[in-house]
Amino acid sequence: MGEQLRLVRSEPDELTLSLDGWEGPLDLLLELARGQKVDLTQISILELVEQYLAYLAQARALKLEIAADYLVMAAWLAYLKSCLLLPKDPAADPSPEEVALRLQMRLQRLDAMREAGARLLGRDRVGRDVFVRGDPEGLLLVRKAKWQVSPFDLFAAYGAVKARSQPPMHVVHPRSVMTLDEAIERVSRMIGMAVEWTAIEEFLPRTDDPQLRRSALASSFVAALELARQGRLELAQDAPFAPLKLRAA
Amino acid sequence: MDEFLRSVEATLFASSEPLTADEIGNHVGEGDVAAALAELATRYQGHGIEIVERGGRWHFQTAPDLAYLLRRSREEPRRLSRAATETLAIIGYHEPVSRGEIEAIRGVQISKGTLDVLMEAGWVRTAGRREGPGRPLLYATTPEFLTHFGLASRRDLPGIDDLKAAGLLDPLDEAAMQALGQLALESDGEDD
Amino acid sequence: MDEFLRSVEATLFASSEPLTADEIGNHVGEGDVAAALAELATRYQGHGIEIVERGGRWHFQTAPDLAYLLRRSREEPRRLSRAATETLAIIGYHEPVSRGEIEAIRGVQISKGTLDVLMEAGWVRTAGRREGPGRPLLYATTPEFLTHFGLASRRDLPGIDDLKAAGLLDPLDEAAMQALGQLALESDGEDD
Repeated sequence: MGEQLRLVRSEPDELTLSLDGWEGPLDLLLELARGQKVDLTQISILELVEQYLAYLAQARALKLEIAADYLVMAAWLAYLKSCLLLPKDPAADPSPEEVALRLQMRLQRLDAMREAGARLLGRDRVGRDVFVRGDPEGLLLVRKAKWQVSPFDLFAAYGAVKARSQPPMHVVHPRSVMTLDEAIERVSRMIGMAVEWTAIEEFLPRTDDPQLRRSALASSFVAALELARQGRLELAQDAPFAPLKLRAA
Repeated sequence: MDEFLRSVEATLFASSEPLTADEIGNHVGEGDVAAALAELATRYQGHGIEIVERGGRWHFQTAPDLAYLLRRSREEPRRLSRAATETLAIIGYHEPVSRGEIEAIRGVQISKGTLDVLMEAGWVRTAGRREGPGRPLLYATTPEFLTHFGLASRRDLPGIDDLKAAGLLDPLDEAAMQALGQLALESDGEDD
Repeated sequence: MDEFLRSVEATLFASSEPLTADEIGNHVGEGDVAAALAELATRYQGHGIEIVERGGRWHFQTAPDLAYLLRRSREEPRRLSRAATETLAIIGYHEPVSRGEIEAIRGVQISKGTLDVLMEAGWVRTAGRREGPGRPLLYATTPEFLTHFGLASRRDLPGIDDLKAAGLLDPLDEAAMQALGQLALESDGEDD
């Protein structure tokens, strides 16, 4: 890169002038700036602009193809140059000097990173300058589950199994039921009034408790069968599941 | 440490295979490689690594008595699933017991994995086969089982009456178990 | 040499990759691994091999001054393009950094391949997104980056303190990015 630049300066007619080698306009600017002074903080932006524009003019004269971004930079630099040369406009914000300073800063940044990259590559790199062990045995970490369960968990689990599998133990809670004796007594007492066919439901006690009602129905049915056997009442049903009717015999 | 010794050391270290003294010499140049190797071997005595010769070739290796470090198992606490806990309890109370019997008692099939987990944990072992149809494999608990649960012998397992007294035999429905809290923890670890 | 020191030495030596003190602890058990590593590093001073720390991970490697003996070929392990080298430096010194910021510093667009090469080498990783307009993807370096380039930490990056003091690592100010940034965006030239 530096060689190209020297060629450009010392022998402007050399055809080695090329833009392909530059990584964009900023790269070219940086290279031109380095030609001015070693310390980038001391460069003259105006001079840099001149150099850049001259470089592009040469390239154009040699009919080299110039990528658009180089031309954009050229236009921008030409504008910056004119701003720097014109009488100061106090209203300009940022001022041309400030813009020039920023350009200088950008060149420094790029330069710093370029140098950092070179220093990084020059370090003692693993596999080039320093070497790790050629044939390591290798480490293996096997993860093993440490199963956790407390005695309580164990006993509770067995209790749960037992509770599930043991024949269920029936605890009979006091329930509202009508016993068969009660039903016989009640139906035989009421049948005397039933001259006409009367649905069995009419013989049940009035209740909102569905359990008592089911129990009373079942007991009353059995009571009706018993009383029919004794010849004290008659049973009739028009069809299966049709209402069951009773009347006195 | 002199330069020649350092060179031999580094060469041996970086090599991907054992090297003869001549091969080392090719790398390190002029010098008495054999003497350097002997000197290094002495220096590394008592270290965690050592320099050894096998059939005229030299290499570094980890000290044999520390080989166990290279393959380490780390224990991570994991809660036993409810299925596994129940299976373990059944084996504990009924051993020796076949898989079919465990399933009959649990009322649910058990996966192979459940028994594997219990055997891996070191709490259950196989205990021969029962003479009879199908000769089923039997399972029993191990001494570690007793140790883990703080039992002197299987007779220390709480009896049915003890369980009943502790309220552990009440027919609890799932909701009640969740409310109990203890069992809720296991319910997400169901493995079959 | 005490047993714990030997164990740490053997573990580090046997490992095929750099280890953190915690990882070593998993293998050697109870003990002050950090102190043992410091002690070992001292003992190996002047040897042909040394113990180094890179980003909190430790490994054995040959002494840098013996590179001339061991260098297997003049070829670099991975030939990096100029674009990739600059990009790597920018990420290392500025991380976490977005692609837009890398492009603003370099003044050209970076081709997709450049970052891919660095990620494939294991030196660069994506590091989330920056909250803000466009939520740009961020890039940062990896522990392997530190290992490969022999850096104990990012603070060891060559000249980083001076660059910081000179303000050359400050975030790019918006105005400057706009003033010159459009150049990068308008350029369609590949950079490597």
